[in-house]
Parts: sequence; structure tokens; C-alpha cells
Amino acid sequence: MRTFLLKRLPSGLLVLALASFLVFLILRLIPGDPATTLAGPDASPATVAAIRGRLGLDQPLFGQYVSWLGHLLSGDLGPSYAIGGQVSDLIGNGLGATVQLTLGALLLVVLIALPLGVVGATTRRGPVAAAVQAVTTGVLAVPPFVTGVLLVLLFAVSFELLPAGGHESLLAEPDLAVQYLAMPALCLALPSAAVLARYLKDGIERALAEDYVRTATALGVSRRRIVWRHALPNALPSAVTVLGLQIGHLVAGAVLVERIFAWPGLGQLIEQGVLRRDYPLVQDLLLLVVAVYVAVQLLTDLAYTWLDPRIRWE
Amino acid sequence: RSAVEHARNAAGAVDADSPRRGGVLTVATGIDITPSLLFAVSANTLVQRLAFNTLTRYDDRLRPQPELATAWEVSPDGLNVTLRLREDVLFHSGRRFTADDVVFAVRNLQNPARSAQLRSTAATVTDFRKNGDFELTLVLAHPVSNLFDLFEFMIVPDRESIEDAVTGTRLIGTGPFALTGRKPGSSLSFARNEQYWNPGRPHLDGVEIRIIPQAESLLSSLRTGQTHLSYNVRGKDAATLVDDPRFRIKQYDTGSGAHYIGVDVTAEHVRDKRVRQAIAWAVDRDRLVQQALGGYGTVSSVPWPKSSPAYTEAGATHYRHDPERARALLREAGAEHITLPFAHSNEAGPTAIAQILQYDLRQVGIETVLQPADSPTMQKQLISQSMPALWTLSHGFAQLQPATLAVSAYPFNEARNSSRFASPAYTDVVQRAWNRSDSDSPEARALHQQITDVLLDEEFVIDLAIAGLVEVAGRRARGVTLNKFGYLNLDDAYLTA
Amino acid sequence: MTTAALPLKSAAPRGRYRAALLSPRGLTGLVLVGAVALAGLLAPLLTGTDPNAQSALALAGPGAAHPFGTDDLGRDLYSRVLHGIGTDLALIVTAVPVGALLGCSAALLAATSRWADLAVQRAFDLLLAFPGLILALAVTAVLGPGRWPVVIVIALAEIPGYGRQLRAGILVQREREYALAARVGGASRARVLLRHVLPNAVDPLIVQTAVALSLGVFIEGAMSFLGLGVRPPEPTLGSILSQSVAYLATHPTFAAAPLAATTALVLGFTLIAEALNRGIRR
Amino acid sequence: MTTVLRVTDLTVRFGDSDSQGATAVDGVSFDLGAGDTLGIVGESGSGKSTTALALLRMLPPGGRITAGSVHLAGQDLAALPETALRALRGRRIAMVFQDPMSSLNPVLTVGRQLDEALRAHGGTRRKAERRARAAELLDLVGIPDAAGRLRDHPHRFSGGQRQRIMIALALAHDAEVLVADEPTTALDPTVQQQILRLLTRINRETGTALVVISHDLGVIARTCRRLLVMRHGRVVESGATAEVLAQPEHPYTRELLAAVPRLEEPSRAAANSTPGTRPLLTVRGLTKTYGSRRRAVTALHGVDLDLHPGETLGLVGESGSGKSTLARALVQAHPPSGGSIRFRGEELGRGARRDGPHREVQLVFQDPYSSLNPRMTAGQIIAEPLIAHRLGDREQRAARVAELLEQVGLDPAVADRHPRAFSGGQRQRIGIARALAPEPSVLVCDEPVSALDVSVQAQVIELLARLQRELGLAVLFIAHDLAVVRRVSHRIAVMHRGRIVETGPADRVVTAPEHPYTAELLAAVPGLEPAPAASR
Ligand SMILES: Nc1ncnc2c1ncn2[C@@H]1O[C@H](COP(=O)(O)OP(=O)(O)OP(=O)(O)O)[C@@H](O)[C@H]1O
Ligand SMILES: Nc1ncnc2c1ncn2[C@@H]1O[C@H](COP(=O)(O)OP(=O)(O)OP(=O)(O)O)[C@@H](O)[C@H]1O
Ligand SMILES: [Mg+2]
Ligand SMILES: [Mg+2]
Repeated sequence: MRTFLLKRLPSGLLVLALASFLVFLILRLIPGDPATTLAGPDASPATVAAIRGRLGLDQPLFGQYVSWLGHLLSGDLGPSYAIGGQVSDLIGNGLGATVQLTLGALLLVVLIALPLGVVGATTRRGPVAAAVQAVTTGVLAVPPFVTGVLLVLLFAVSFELLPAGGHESLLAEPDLAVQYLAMPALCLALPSAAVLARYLKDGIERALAEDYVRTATALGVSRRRIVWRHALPNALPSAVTVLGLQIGHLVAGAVLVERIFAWPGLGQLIEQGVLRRDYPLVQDLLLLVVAVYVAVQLLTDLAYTWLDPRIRWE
Repeated sequence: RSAVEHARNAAGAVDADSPRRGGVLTVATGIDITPSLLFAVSANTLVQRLAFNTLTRYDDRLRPQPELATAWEVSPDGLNVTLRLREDVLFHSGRRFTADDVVFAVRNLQNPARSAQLRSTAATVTDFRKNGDFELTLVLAHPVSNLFDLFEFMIVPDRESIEDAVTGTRLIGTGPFALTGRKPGSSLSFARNEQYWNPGRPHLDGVEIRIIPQAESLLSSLRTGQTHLSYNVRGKDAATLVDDPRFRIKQYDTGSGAHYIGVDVTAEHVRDKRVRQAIAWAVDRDRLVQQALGGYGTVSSVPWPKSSPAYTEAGATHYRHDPERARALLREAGAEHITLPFAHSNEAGPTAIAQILQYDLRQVGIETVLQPADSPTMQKQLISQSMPALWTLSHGFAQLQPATLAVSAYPFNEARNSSRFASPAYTDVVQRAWNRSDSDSPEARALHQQITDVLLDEEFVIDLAIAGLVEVAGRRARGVTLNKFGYLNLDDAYLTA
Repeated sequence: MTTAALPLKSAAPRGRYRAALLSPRGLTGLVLVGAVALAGLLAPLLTGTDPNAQSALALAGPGAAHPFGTDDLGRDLYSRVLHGIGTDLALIVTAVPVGALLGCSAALLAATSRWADLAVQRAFDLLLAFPGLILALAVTAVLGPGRWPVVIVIALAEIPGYGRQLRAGILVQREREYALAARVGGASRARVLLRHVLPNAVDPLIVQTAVALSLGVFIEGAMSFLGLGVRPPEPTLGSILSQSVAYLATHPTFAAAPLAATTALVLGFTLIAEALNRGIRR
Repeated sequence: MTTVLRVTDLTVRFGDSDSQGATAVDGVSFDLGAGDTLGIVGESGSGKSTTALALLRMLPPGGRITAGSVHLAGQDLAALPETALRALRGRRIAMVFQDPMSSLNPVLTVGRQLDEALRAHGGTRRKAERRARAAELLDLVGIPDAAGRLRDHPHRFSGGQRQRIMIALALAHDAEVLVADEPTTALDPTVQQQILRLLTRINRETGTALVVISHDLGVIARTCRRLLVMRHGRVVESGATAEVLAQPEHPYTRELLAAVPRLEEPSRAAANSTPGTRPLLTVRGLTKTYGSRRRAVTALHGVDLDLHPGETLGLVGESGSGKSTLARALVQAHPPSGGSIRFRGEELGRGARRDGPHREVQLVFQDPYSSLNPRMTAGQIIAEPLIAHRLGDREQRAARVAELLEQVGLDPAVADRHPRAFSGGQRQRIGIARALAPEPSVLVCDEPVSALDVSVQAQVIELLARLQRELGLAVLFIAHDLAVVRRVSHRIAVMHRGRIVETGPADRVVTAPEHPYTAELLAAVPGLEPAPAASR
């Protein structure tokens, strides 16, 4: 385990370094300029130039990159250009909400996908199979920006069951927070859950055709147990891979979902930052996302070796 | 506990129909403030008049009323303006407001970094003469017709915390509410300023500004009672709420800006002004107002809203939907089958407008290639004069003294604009309209008419419609007003049960 | 001499795929996808209305003149949806194979050496770690709006999915004894990989492809929603849907037709994938 | 004696339609009384496994019971609904599958799988009790440190051990009928003896009726009172084991008995060919360590070996002693950790031919199930080495494939069937055909005949002998059936715990073993005379 981590760490760091460069470059590829957004709609070119000077945007690109990295490594994220305040505070404020949202969604993904996948793999025809098919299809066919608005119209406007948007801290007000969380998390989770359910279903069907299932059947193990205890564990390693991939989609999806539900998380912050070309903020945020993602991949690989004992750590 | 109830109760239970103390008013807006643009008019100007005050305030007919300045006097030559200030005003920090703060406020706007649109007007103030702490004379380089636009525009900040203000961490002013918390991209919270100079005001305990970027979600938050007030409801959504007794909808005739087609007058084909006029004739403005603005807007060929001194019926209706005439003009100009690039913002609303315009132009033989871009990109192109031949955007600043438009709004700026339009005649008439101390004399009106005539003839900015500024308020929110720049004034606002 | 005289022939793989597609499930899928695709391909024949022709009659409900009603700019939704299907299919049919090809090549490359594997894996991480919004913004910014950025973003998004699935399959299969046997028989590394391991490792890619095709429509929609999609006024299912969102409460029929089309496509892809999978396992 | 299992007229067909299909089991009938023991022997591919699977209605996809019935305690298993059938499986009728490698769940620990078996029928035992019972079962089948190994996953066990775990699973419920399909193919004589004793004991003590399928008549003779001989899906002869063995009636049975190699028979190798003097293959100090440094398993400890042209070297040894590891090292399938392998004096894995196995050294894999590519047809599999070594054009290859199939006793028409559609023994022969395809001069056979009935086995041995005679083929013959090994080998090497403990002329090693382990092995070999328990 420790050797595994030690082996993976350098490549992880390399990814981060590469990512930092890409992040930096991509932002500068996008047209528009933080100075013009800062200067406002009716500013004169002189003002813009002055702001560029103040922000150091007139420096050579490589110099800007190095100075950003330097600050980053010294732990000083510096001030944001356009949103105001320190980048570290901004990220700190949004982090909780986003973690709440993505973890909530992740939980829902698993809770939805597992039964859908299992039932999908075991029932071939009949109303249940049709219902499962309908759900997995519908959810993948309706994009989240429609789902989100529909959910709000249904549960907030018509039935007045849940608030239309907003956020409460799970730690401070757990009972309210859950109600605020319900719709955004669901909206975020549904597409990933449908995808995961697909793979689970496929994996379970595959496992059910294997000889060891024949063994279990011959032992008289009940169908239910065969599916859950014998076939499912064999489908899990690949499902975990897919889940790892889906976490990337969750983070990307958070941008959209946070927007629809006015959720004060990092997704909103990224969007705001991009819309205002707040370079330091977006750079740091994206790098954070990359870091989280690299960590998630590491975890999935660990989970993989844990779920499939045949795979060794070398 | 139900979060739905909880969200509504955030407003506090107040039961009478008369102005009552208490409650937190929740305002929904589509976009967060940009702290660095605190001293400029930007997409979100809700906070300016909450945390700050201005020197004077316009009434409905652009007549100044006292705020921090209780009296004022302009010398006959228009070069000296003497202001008498309130003496009982404290900043949120507890410091007393004096003439020095006005001096600072004006100097602050002269700083290009503040990006104040009325910087040119502020820059005419060359000297300050104080008579004690509460009287002050501003010395101007030349008379200007839009001085009180400046006083309506200029918020008076605390000079000690100005750097915190432009980073959005602390807003110290003299206004009715003090900023208590900001979650960037999400919300701003304000609490009542207990030492507010206006006695008994404000009624509200606090104000919460919620940023809800998704238009549908913003509407839902109003409909569920989670928020009480918004100015960002799309016209087409407002239209669906008109008959709903839970809402009051008010349209300000100052407009929230005007939609226009900008033209690069140096670009091929459109450098001929007949082509530009043809475009003006080609657009079906009525359909645009109906389909893109949900009927909340006024068809207009000029920038001026009805409230402007420069408004004339003839000017507003100068160009109508007349494809025949457009075709004739194009024929005359020898530009019958042309293709032009056409930039627009990639948000849903502007994209719809651009498509309508594209379709109308095609009907007269002008093909356009739409170039959607996000707003920072548009803005950069606008400021750096790198727009393609055509673009569509909206502009402000026509709701005030007409001279302000031509010296402060970038599309119309006589010295430098995105259209690369320059004409001595335009410069001359603009300067004359601006360099005078009055704006409602017959002479001034004649100058305004001349400006209008130039605009209508040259059509480097092709005005299409004045967008309605729509206030959608839940039944419970009362006494809400905006100033001419869209600063939210909640001095007299209250919540009913 | 004893011969197990049972000349029982197992169907050739191609035959099995065909049989799978002709199962009720597969046929339903084919019919669904075929019908939608045909409608998209034949759009110019099926409707004489210009999909971009506007009129004052905005947001009309379904009727004789406009079978699906009109959109907010008075354009005929029937014509727009049909043309939109064509555009979407063109997009995903170019993007998904490209993404699949790149992803699979990367997975094969990863199978050649430990270093290649590490590099490819980390490249996937990198590709996945960027939120789609940023990727879409950057690509659109560089290329300008249009079809290609959408194709590229979809393709980029599919690469890691294909790559990882295939890599996982290859890792498992290559340890199987038949691969070793092939090597002992003298097959080169490339031949072992391509001829022996690959055919056994591609099964999960069937589901992957169904999901990828569905996600293609999905991504196109998200990009349209963010204003980064195909250049307006060209209709796409995603752009029609994102327009319709504003009218979900007041004019729900606006969204109905594009949703029906995407649902039929997704369901069709799923059914075909399931049928193929069952065919293989049989 | 009451009848617990009555099989009447059982018929199984493979394939979709009748025209295309094939009858694998054709009207098989037999009765099994409580506490009875029945052996099924027969030709490879004669339908033994299919019969066994049909008893529990667990046929692979494509297989259907088209006629007949299987009555277990009055219920017809062939017609019972699935749920009712489930209640019987494992509890009243249990089964050991022929292929232990893929029949254990790779991601569940052995303890979990035993636990699942124990709780399958709603047993009221508590967790600790089940655990104790699981350990007891593992111990019964002779797995050392049973309690400790419950936590291990199947891949940590050797082939023979896995086979025994399968048996332990089947023993979980003291079923009335236990069907064991080739339960001892992967076991060396000592362990085999232990397992057969266990089965006999269970039969005696709990009255479990046994159905043992084996191609090894010695195993049947030792465990079963009655015997059934199958061929082409039909029962050709049945009766008491002792009688059938003593006076076979059907010509096939006679043929079978005649083909049974006996340990007492001297080696025929010398008569077949005379080995050359210069060794073809020289192995010196070969070591092989599996796993990482911390959890290393050393499978080979400095093995020395010489193989001469035209020679057959028999290799016997305990299960898990490193025979397969050695075989793989010889064909360059796994790089050795130390030592050298020289072929015609040239070091393998060095110099010019660095990257890959040598055409002239081929291997027949031990596991006929996993070593055949499931996506290829038998013909393609056999043709692979020809393509790889660019031997012949398409038609020549097809001809060669047909020839090879014929040589190993398969109909050339089966060339376009996939491995799934073959029986265990048939697959093994496909593996042999593949190894022979590129005309090697050294053939390493890892248990090439373990799943073959004696007549096919004889045929394969004759094929190898002919190749040796005509082409001077050198064979390393790994097997646990000492009689076969003695018969085919010039010399025999005995392996024990990664070392070769004894090498010598075949007859000498069998008649006068020097190493105690060799003696132990020899003592455990089952003969054809029925065991005392069976002759009650
Ligand atoms: N891949 C592996 N990783 C770790 N250990 C292994 C591996 N393969 C084999 N071993 C171990 O190496 C030893 C020798 O295994 P090998 O397969 O050579 O035995 P064998 O003599 O062929 O036995 P059998 O007669 O059961 O086939 C065994 O103890 C086994 O547990
Ligand atoms: N899945 C299948 N599809 C088609 N034919 C099959 C299938 N499985 C087995 N067969 C055929 O059925 C016949 C009987 O096979 P079975 O496995 O019962 O033989 P067996 O007697 O157990 O032989 P062995 O001793 O070699 O294991 C064989 O000829 C085989 O080719
Ligand atoms: Mg068999
Ligand atoms: Mg072995």
C-alpha cells in the first residue's frame, strides 16, 4: 500500500504540474481579458492598459506563469481579480457547499444505480424490466438543464415541497440542509446514475454467465444471493472504474447544476471566474479540481485492487 | 422543519399594511456585483444606494432633490457650484461625513481605475473650496450640462476603507444598510444602519441579495416566495406574471437600456451610410419587442427613452419596418447581395435577438454570419474597436441628460467609439450640448435635436428598442424605488404580512 | 480411430451479431434509431418548410400548419426538429468514432509498455479532470463557434471512457492463459494483442458505445445551453431543448418533440447494445 | 436399498434447431440407490459431463433436455420449476464440476464461498459455527492450515488445491447424491488417494450416494461398486464394477480395458526410439520466484535437466511442486529468475532470439479450458502457430489443420466450432494439435492426457511415439499417472517442492525408487482391483 502510494505520487505530481501549465495556457487562449472586464463596459483603452499593468498582464507569459506557480507553492493564492477578496477565502467558502453537493450526488448515484443495475440484469421482461429501462433511458435522454428546471417546477413551484434553490450548511442546520440539497443532488446524480446502472447491469449479466455462478447455483444458493453476493462483487471493479470516470462528470456537471439551483459552490465560482476572466481564481480552482481528480483516480485504483484480489499493486 | 417555510420566514412576520419596521427583504438578481466597478454602472447596481448615498437624487422629471446635499447653487457662468451638506451624517464606521468626503468622492471618480462612466464630467472639477466642514464649492473648467447626473451617479464612500470597497470585502458608506456578509456568486447580506440620518428609516431589518444566474430559477424563487423582488425577470416571463395577483409588475419608462446594432463604419459595404440606413429600415422592431422582450420594451430608432429631454415622437418612429425601402437603398448603394459578420453575446436573450435580426436582414438581401461570443470577449472587442462589421448589444445612459450619452457611453462617444465613427459635426454638436450649464432651454433642445439628427442620419449605432426596466415584486414588498442609474433605494421599503 | 462425430457448427461471429440484431430487442432498437435517423436524413424531403423561417406566430401549439408547433421566434418546430436530428447525428457519428478510435489506440499503446501505460493513464486523468465547461470554452474560443468545436469536445470527452474500459479489459484478458499460449505458439506481441486479446476485451465497449452516443447528444445539448454549441440559427436537438427550457412551465409542447427524439435515440442505442451483448454471450 | 435417483431415457441436445443440433446424451437411464456408488467412464466427449449437468439441469446455453426424466426422491428434476429445483440443489444433490479453475469465484475468499454453501439452505447455524464447519471441510480435503486459509482467495491455491476446494463445497450439506465430474484429474497419486478415501468414507458414514465420473478406471475401481460405460452419448454397458472389469462384454469396454496402462508394465520407450547422445535441451540451475520481494513464492530451486533428441522424459511430482512452472520456463512463457536454458547449445532468451519463444519448443498447456481463445474456432486456434511462423499458404494451412485434428482423434469438421462446444478431453486434444502444428523438435506436455479416456489417451501416446520415431521429437511428459509415465518415458524425473529429487531410467525409478517421496507416490497409485470398501 505504501509502496503503491509512493509509486503513484510522482506521476500524480507530474500530472499536476502539467495541468497547471495547461490551465494557465487554456485561460489565456480564451479571448477576452480580465482588464477589460474589470474596467467596465465604457472604459477607455488607457484605463484598460493601466489595469493590465497593475495586474502584471503586460509581463511575458512565462514570467506570469512562474510568478503564479511561485505564489502557489508558497501557499499564497493571492487576491482574485474580479470577484473580490482572497482566492483562498473564496475557495474556502465554496468548498463546503460543493463537497456537500458532490458527495450527496455520489451517494445518490450509488443508491440509484445499484438497484437499477441489479434489477436490470436479473429481470428480462415484464413491467419491472420495462420501468427500469424507461428510467435509465429517460434520465440519459433528458439533459440536466431540463431535469433541473422540471424538478423545480414540480417540487418547488407546484407542490411547494422543497425550496427552489439556495443552500444551508449541513453542519449547522442538517434538517434544512437536506431539503435544500435534495433536488440539486438528484439532478446532478441522475445522468451518472443511469450510466453507472448500465455498466453494472452489463457487468452483472456478464458475471452471471460465468462458471462460478454455475457453482453457486449447484450449491442451491438463492438467486437473490447469487446476484448480490456472487455476481455483483465481480461487476464492482469495472463499476468502480466507471464511477471514477463519473466523478469527473459530477464536477463538470456541478457547474450547471449549481447555476440552476443557485448553489453557492465552486462550480458557480468557476463560472463566475471564467465569465470575468479572473485568471488567478480560475487557475487555482481548476488546479484544485485536477488534484481532487488525481486523488480520486488513486482511490479508485486502490479500490480496484481491494475489490479484485487478483490484481496486485505492482 | 420545512425548508420552504424557513425560506419564506426569512422575511419575518409583519402583519400591518402600513409601513412597519422589521423583516428582511430578499432581492433576486441574475448577476453578482463586480466590486472593482463599484463606482461605475455595471450589470448589478443594486448595492450602491443600499450602503451609500449620493449628493442629490432626481425626481421623475430629472429635477434634483436633496440627499447628502441639502442645497446647491450654480454660478451664472456655470463654473462654480456651491453645495450645502447635511451635518448629521455618520459613516457605518461611526466617522462623521464632511466636505472632505465629497472632495474625495469626486477625486475618486477622476481616477481612471474606477472606470466611472461619468469621469469626463468629474474631470471638469478642477478645484474645491471648502467653507467649513459642511459647505463646499466645486470649481469647473467649463460649464457642463450633466453635473447633476454626476451627483446622482456619484456615491460617497468612506475614504479610509476605499481599497476594501473595490475588492468587495467591506462597503463603508452612509447608506441605510451596512454590508454584513458576502458570498461571492451567491449572496450579499445587509443589516439596518441604526444611525441612518433619515429618521425612522429604513423600515427593514435587513436586505438579502440573492444571485440566481439561471433565469428560470430566478422566476421560480419569486413564485415560491423565496425572494420578494427582482429586476432581472425576462420580459417574456414577466408577461406570464401580469395576471398573477401575488405579484406587482412595474415598468420604468427610463428603460434599462436600449438594444442596438453597432456598425463598424470602416468595414466593407457598411461604410456606405445608405447600407446602414437600409439595415435600420429592414428590422421589424415590433416583432423584436414581442418575441425577444416579451412585449416589455418600446420600439425606437433613437436611444432616448420617453423620460429623456431629447425624446421626440418623430425621432423614435423615424425608421419603421420597410423592407422595400431597405432594398431600394441597397440597390442604390450597389450592395444587393452582401454577406456580413454579425457578433452577439452567446447568452439566450441576445442570441434570440441576433437570430431575429439575421432573419430580417436576410429578407432584404443581407446575409449575416452570426458570431456568438461570451460577454467578456464582446467587451474586449468593443473597447478595442475590433468588432466585426455588425454586432448587437445594449447600451445605457440615454435616460439622463442627453449630453451624458455622447460623452459617457462608449458606443456614442464622439472622441472614440467602437464604430470608428468620427465626424466634426457630431463632435461639435456634442461638445456644445455638454459645455453648457443648462439642458432644458430652447437652445439646448435644439442641440439635442441636432444630435438626434446626426444619429438618425449616420446610423453608426442603429437603435432598435428601449428595453423595459421591469420590477417584479411580490405582494409583500412595498415602497421600493430605483434611481436613474438603477441603484436600489430601500429607504422607504417595507414588508407586509 | 474415435472421432467425436458431431459436426455441430457454431455460428461465425458476424452471423451471431446479425442474429443478435435481428432479435426482437435488437430489431426494436434498430427501428427506433433507424426511424429517427431517417427522419433526420430525409428532413429536406419530409418538410418543405425552411427550419429558419421566422414568423410572428411564436409559441404556437401543435396544429395543422405546424405539426409540433412553433418556437419563440415563430419557426416551425417540426422542420427544426427534423433538421436538428440530422445535425446531431452528423455530430455524434463523426465525434464518437473519433473518440473511440483515439481512446482505443491509447489503450493499445498503454498495453505496449509500463511507461506507456503510466503516461496514457495520466493523460486520461488530465483529460478528465478539466470540467467540460472549460474544455468547451477553450475549444470554441480557438476554433470559433460551429460544428467542429462540438465534435472535438464530444470526441475528447469520449477518449478516456473508451481508453479505460479497453485498458481494463486488456489487462484482464492478457493474463489469461490463451494469450500466453498464443505467444508460445510464436505470435508476435502485436499479434497477441490485436488478434487474441483485443477481441476478448472489446465486449464492454458495446455498452460504452451506446452510452457514448447518448452522451454525445447530451454534450451537444449542454454546449448549446451554455451558448457554445453549433452556430445559430442552425437547429440542433440541444439548441431547441435549451431554448425550450424557458417555456417549460408555460408551453410544455415546445420541449416535447426534441425530447421525444433524444429519448428514442437513447433507447434505440441501449436496446441495440443489449441485443448485441446477449448475442455474444449466447 | 431404496432408490434415490432414477434417471430414465435422458436425452440432451445442443444447438438451436433439430436439424442443426446434435445429441450429446442419448437415452441414458440408471438407478441409484441410497448409499450406492456409481462410476461413469467412457470416451472423451461421450456425454459424461453433459449427463452430470443435466441431472441438476445446469446445462450450458444451447443445451436442452429433450426427453427423459430425472427423479430424485419422487420429483422429476427435469420438469421442476426453477425455485423448487433450487431447494434441492446442494442440499439433496450436490456436484463437483470438471473444471475447478473457473468454477470458483475469483473475488470471494474461499471462506466466504464455503460460508455461502453452508447457509444456502437457510441453515440455522450461527456465523461462528459456520466458520468452524468451513474450516473442518477444508481440512477434510487435505488443505494444510485450513482455518488460516479461509481468508485466501482462490488464485492463491494451486490447481489441485482448487479442485479439492470444489469438493469441500459440494460436501457442505451431506447431500443424498453427490455427482463428482473428474474429481481427481489434477491430483498426484498421494493426494488423489486421500480424496478417494474421503469420498468412500462419506459414502459409508452418511450414506451419500456417489456418482463419480472419471476416465481413470483405477479411480472408479477403488470407489464405485457399479459401473456405467458411455460412448457416443449412450450407455453401452453397465454392471457391478468388479464384474465389468473382469468380464467386459461390449467391445468398447474391452478396448478400454486393454488400453489401461498398468504400472507393472515396463517402459515401451526404448523399443520406440533411441535418444540421441547430444542433449537438445540443457537446463542448469533454473530458479523461479513468483510475486514481489516481500511475498515471494519460490517455485523452482535450481533445477537441472537434460533432454535428448528422440527422448521422452517423464516428470512426476506432487501437486504444486513446480512442474508447470518448469514447463513454462522452458518455452519462455515466463522469464526464469535464475539459471540457464540452452537449446542446441544456444542460450534461450539471450542474443538474437531474445524476444520470444522458439518455434521448435512447444507446450501443451495443463488447463484445457483457459488456454484456448474463446473467440476463435478450433481451426483458427490450431492454425495460429502456422500463421505466426509463416508456414504454408491458406489452403496448406487448412489441410494441415484437418490432418492434425484427425491425428488427435477429432473430426476435421469440428474445425469451425468454438472451444465452448467441446468437452474437456476434446479441448485438451485441440491444445495438443496446436502444439504439434509448427512441427517442433521439443514438445513439453503439461498433463496432456489428464482428461482423456484411456483409449484416446492411447491414441495420443501412439501419435507422440510415432513422431518421436519418425522425426526424433523430444518430449517432456508431465503427468501424475505413473503408469502412463512409465510406459512412455525413457527416463523419469521426480519433482518435490521445486527440486528434482530423483532422475533415472523409467523402469528403475518405478521398480527401485531411491527417494522416499518417489516411493510414497508409487504406493498411492490405484490399481484396477476394487478397493476393499467397494467390494463389500
Ligand atoms: N502466478 C503465480 N503466483 C504466485 N505463485 C504461483 C503462481 N503460479 C504458481 N505459483 C506457485 O508455484 C508453485 C508451483 O506451481 P506449479 O503450477 O508449477 O505447480 P505444478 O507442479 O504444476 O502443480 P499441479 O500438479 O497442481 O499443476 C505452487 O506452489 C504455486 O502455488
Ligand atoms: N456447449 C456446447 N455446445 C455444443 N456442444 C457441446 C457443448 N458442450 C459439449 N458439447 C458436445 O457434447 C458432447 C459431450 O460432451 P461432454 O462434455 O459431456 O463430454 P465428456 O464425456 O464429459 O467428455 P470428457 O471426458 O472429454 O470431458 C461432446 O461431443 C461435445 O462436443
Ligand atoms: Mg467432461
Ligand atoms: Mg501444473
